[in-house]
Amino acid sequence: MNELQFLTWVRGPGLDAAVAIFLLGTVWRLIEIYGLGRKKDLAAPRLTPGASGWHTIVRRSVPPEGMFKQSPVTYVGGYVFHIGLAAIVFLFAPHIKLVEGLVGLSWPGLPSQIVDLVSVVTLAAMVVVLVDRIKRPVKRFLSGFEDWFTWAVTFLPVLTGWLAVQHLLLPYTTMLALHILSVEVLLVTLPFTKLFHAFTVFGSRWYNGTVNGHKGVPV
Amino acid sequence: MSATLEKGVRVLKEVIDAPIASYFNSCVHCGLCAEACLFYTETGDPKYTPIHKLEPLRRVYEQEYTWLGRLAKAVGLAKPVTDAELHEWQELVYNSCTLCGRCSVVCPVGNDIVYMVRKLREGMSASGNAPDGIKGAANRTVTIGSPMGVKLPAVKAQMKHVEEDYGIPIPLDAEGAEYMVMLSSMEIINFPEYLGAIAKIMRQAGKTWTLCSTAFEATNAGMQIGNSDLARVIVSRIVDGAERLKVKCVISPECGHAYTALRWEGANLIGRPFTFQVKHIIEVLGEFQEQGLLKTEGMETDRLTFHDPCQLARRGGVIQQQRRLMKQIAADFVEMPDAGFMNWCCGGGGGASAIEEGEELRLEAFKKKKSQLEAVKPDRLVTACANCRIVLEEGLEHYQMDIPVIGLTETIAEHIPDSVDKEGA
Amino acid sequence: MRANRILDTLAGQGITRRAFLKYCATLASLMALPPSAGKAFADALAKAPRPSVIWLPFQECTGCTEAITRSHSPSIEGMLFDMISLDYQETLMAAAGHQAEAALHEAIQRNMGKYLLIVDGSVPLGLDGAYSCIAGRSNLETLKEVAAGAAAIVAMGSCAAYGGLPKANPNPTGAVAVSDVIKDKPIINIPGCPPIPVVMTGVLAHFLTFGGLPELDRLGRPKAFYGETIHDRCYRRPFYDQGKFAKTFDDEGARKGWCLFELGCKGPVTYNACASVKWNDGTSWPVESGHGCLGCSEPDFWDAGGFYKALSMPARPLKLEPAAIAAGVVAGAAIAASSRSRKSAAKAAHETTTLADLEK
Amino acid sequence: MTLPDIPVAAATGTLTGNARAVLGEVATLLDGLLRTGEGGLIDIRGLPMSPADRQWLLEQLGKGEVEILMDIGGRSRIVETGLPAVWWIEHRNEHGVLASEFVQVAYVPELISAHPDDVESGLEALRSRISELS
Repeated sequence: MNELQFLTWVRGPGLDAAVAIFLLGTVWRLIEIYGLGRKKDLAAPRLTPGASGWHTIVRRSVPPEGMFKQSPVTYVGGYVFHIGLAAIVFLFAPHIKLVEGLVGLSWPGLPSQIVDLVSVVTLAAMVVVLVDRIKRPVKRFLSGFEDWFTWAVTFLPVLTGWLAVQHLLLPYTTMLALHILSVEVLLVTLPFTKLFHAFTVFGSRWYNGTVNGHKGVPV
Repeated sequence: MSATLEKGVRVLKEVIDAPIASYFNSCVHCGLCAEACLFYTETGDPKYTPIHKLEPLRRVYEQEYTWLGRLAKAVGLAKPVTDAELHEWQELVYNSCTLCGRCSVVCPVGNDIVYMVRKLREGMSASGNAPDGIKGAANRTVTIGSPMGVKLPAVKAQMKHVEEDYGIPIPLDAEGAEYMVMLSSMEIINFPEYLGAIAKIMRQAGKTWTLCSTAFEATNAGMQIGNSDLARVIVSRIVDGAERLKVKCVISPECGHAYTALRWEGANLIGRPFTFQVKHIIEVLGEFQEQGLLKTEGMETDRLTFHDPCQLARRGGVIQQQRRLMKQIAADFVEMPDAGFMNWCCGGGGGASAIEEGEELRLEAFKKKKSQLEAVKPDRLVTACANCRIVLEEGLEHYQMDIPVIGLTETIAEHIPDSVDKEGA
Repeated sequence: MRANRILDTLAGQGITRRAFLKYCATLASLMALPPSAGKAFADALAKAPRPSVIWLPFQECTGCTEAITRSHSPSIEGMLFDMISLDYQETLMAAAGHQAEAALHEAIQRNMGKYLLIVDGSVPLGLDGAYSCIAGRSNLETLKEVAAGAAAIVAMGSCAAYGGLPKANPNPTGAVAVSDVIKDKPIINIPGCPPIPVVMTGVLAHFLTFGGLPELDRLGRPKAFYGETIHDRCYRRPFYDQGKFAKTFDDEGARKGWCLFELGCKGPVTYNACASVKWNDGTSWPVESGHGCLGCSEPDFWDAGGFYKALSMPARPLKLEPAAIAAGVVAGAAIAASSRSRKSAAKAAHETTTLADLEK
Repeated sequence: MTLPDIPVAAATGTLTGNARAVLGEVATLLDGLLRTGEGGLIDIRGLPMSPADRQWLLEQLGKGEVEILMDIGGRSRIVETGLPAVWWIEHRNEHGVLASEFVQVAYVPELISAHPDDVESGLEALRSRISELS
């Protein structure tokens, strides 16, 4: 298989299979998780402005009072790499083109130099959070294979994408194919690892906000 | 698998629901919950990371309620939960967790960790892995009626003393009263001034109220140990009493978990909504204050600060009332760092104070409170939870800090004028 | 045509030393060699003898031959024919039939082991090679025979280099590249559909000057011409970097000459020199004329997901997704139902905890 | 209709900074020429420059006193820039299309000077002409 055939495979059958597994896994896991259901809360609710699941979905993106200084690396690193990932995934023109090719939706992107800069910053932030995971006793204590694995699976698409655009290390065609392949690995992995928090984070925040909002506590 | 373990796991299977499934799938091991937990911040031991305390629950969830987990279990790749493990986890689930809920409000993915600890305790208690201290308290509450073994005659004796001291009659079993006042046995034994304070406050506000002979004890060791069956037995007495006396509102005493047990868990335990309201005494005082029914004279002049009981503030949503009340009677009221919603636990909530073997750890964790107090150097410390009060006193004594701890309700009552005529009760 | 010094041959056609120097400087520039290499070319070529070249056409369209001959003298590519002794080329030679066959065999005999073999067209292997025969012999037989005496082989065009259009899915003739048949000779691939004529000249100049093959990439292509992508050298690259793309072939972006990436340009994955050398005597090239690169110098470019699909788009429509979602719903519903029944069973089996149960 | 008539053309683009780098290279080569007598050649088309870059470079170098035109397989033009010993060389093919373009740093571009071999054959031709005349 030559580079172009490899690229054509990852853009064709490989992408099809990866997206299929991703969708299958996501639908299955969402039903598996939320199908468990929960009991209705019979206690009389206390209504307080700002205390609801929806509020918590938004509010929990901001560090609670006093927490930022407890672990600034976790917060700053986390913000930078999540926002960076979102910007790269959704605002890089070729990625928008991919979404358009898949579902027909399109929107304006960012100039590639900016995406380039964001990629470098994102990679740096991911390295920082990895080092923090190694060095900070709590994180190291909590970490298992899955934590290291999912870090790598998230890091590689950004790295290969950046290398491909910069024409570094390998010919562009090969690097682009590796980039798409690494994204496919990410897609296949996502529903079955802690990366699934990309979906469940909304459910979790909503439940937390709703349970506590019932008590009138804006968490 | 032993019979008790089997029972414990079965109970966990009963209580695992969609929120728990969502929470476990959301955790990214960021470790921020540890930074919110005083047992970690004061010891630096990563095993006290809140999410780690739920390890057995997580595995039961995965092995029972996910395809991949069931597959792993079927081929022998999953590590089953064992009795020895649950026993080992006792320290993490009870001794080092006060259900303070700080972890639940900092988790960036929104995991309600304390909700899960509460559920894990169901399985722990059903499998016989609850600490002896709380078991004893639960035993006494169910068999005698209160965790400290207080019976009705003791209450009646207390009532008599108060009636004599304050010259105000204490109603018992007064049908149709607006408020039914609950007590905690700490208040009956250690802080009798609470009952007198209630009498003065109610007289001034012109409200009808009563004690209940079949339900005077508000604390619920069944909830602390994490067993809904026992908690239901205890809460049912209060429901029966309130419904028998046809009261409009049941007032939870200055006790954090009693409030949670009655206000938020009660209806769910008995499986139907209450026919009466439940309010914490601080909420009631807050309403009286707003309605102009709480008139005080004079101010405390020494420096006072307020310790928010977790179950009242962060877990109960009563945060501003106590501050307004403090300002009415204290000229020099100062706030500790993190006070209010993010206040640090005294270290003895959620039943932890009943665990003898947890005392050393509890005192270690108290350093957090110590540093909070050192930041504002108060003359006296006010709170609204009898359990906090005991734990604070123990801690302060251990660290040789001379700061008296007082209850907010009786402190306010001290400022209510004694004249009966003006109030027209 | 006897082999003699190239410069003498050129002089005979009125080409002076200065014209030759100018030609060599331009050639070195096109090959992205240091400017000083122009002089090295000139010095070496002036002394080098003209090599014998045999050109075999197989399963092809003659487009490659057209591309080279149409750019004939007086352009520099035309000098190719002055630098070599082209002893066999079916399309160009006057001889036909048995006479032509005789010329071929004579050339082979006379220059055994020294001649350069140029092949255009793929080699069909289906039906024992019967899909393409010349003089009653299959291309496969001819190739094996002629290659045996060659010093080196130049696979001219994408068909000879990779199998070409004939190899397009489903490849009815069993077409393969020259390199799939011949394993024991040095092979230079000059892919393109057609290839850029000057690449041929450059390779020949290199062969004559330095006596060997130029540096080749992984696909056997001279790095001098195939070292960078179309995208790297494209004058529209700044628009790509700014995120300015033509969305259709007649929109404002297309008129302003914005990047054609979204219209399916394969420039980023295509290694060729079009952007710097251009076509038709440097007149223009596909992207300059408003059409994206097809990627014709890459293997299997016709099966690479469509000419008008952006590289970042799926190469073919996704097919498995509806079934995957349905399977996900079924799997999810099955496990959820199973979980709920397990939970109900646990509830049904609930024994009310008594104080005694708190003990083990 | 000719190519410029087609209303599709890329904007001439903006300055990329590459032309600036050429100026630095020219300075280095000039310095070398003064110290060792050896100049050098810069291949303009080998650099990724926009039309605006090229124009800018031409303006910076300026125009000198010498302009040499050669008709050798298409027109070639060798122009001295405003900087002595810096030459702009354009080679066109017989259609007049630009084939290659260089900046040369030399006292005299070598393409102009005659080759000894050619001088020799010229001398031979002259001698035989003289002998024919006598």
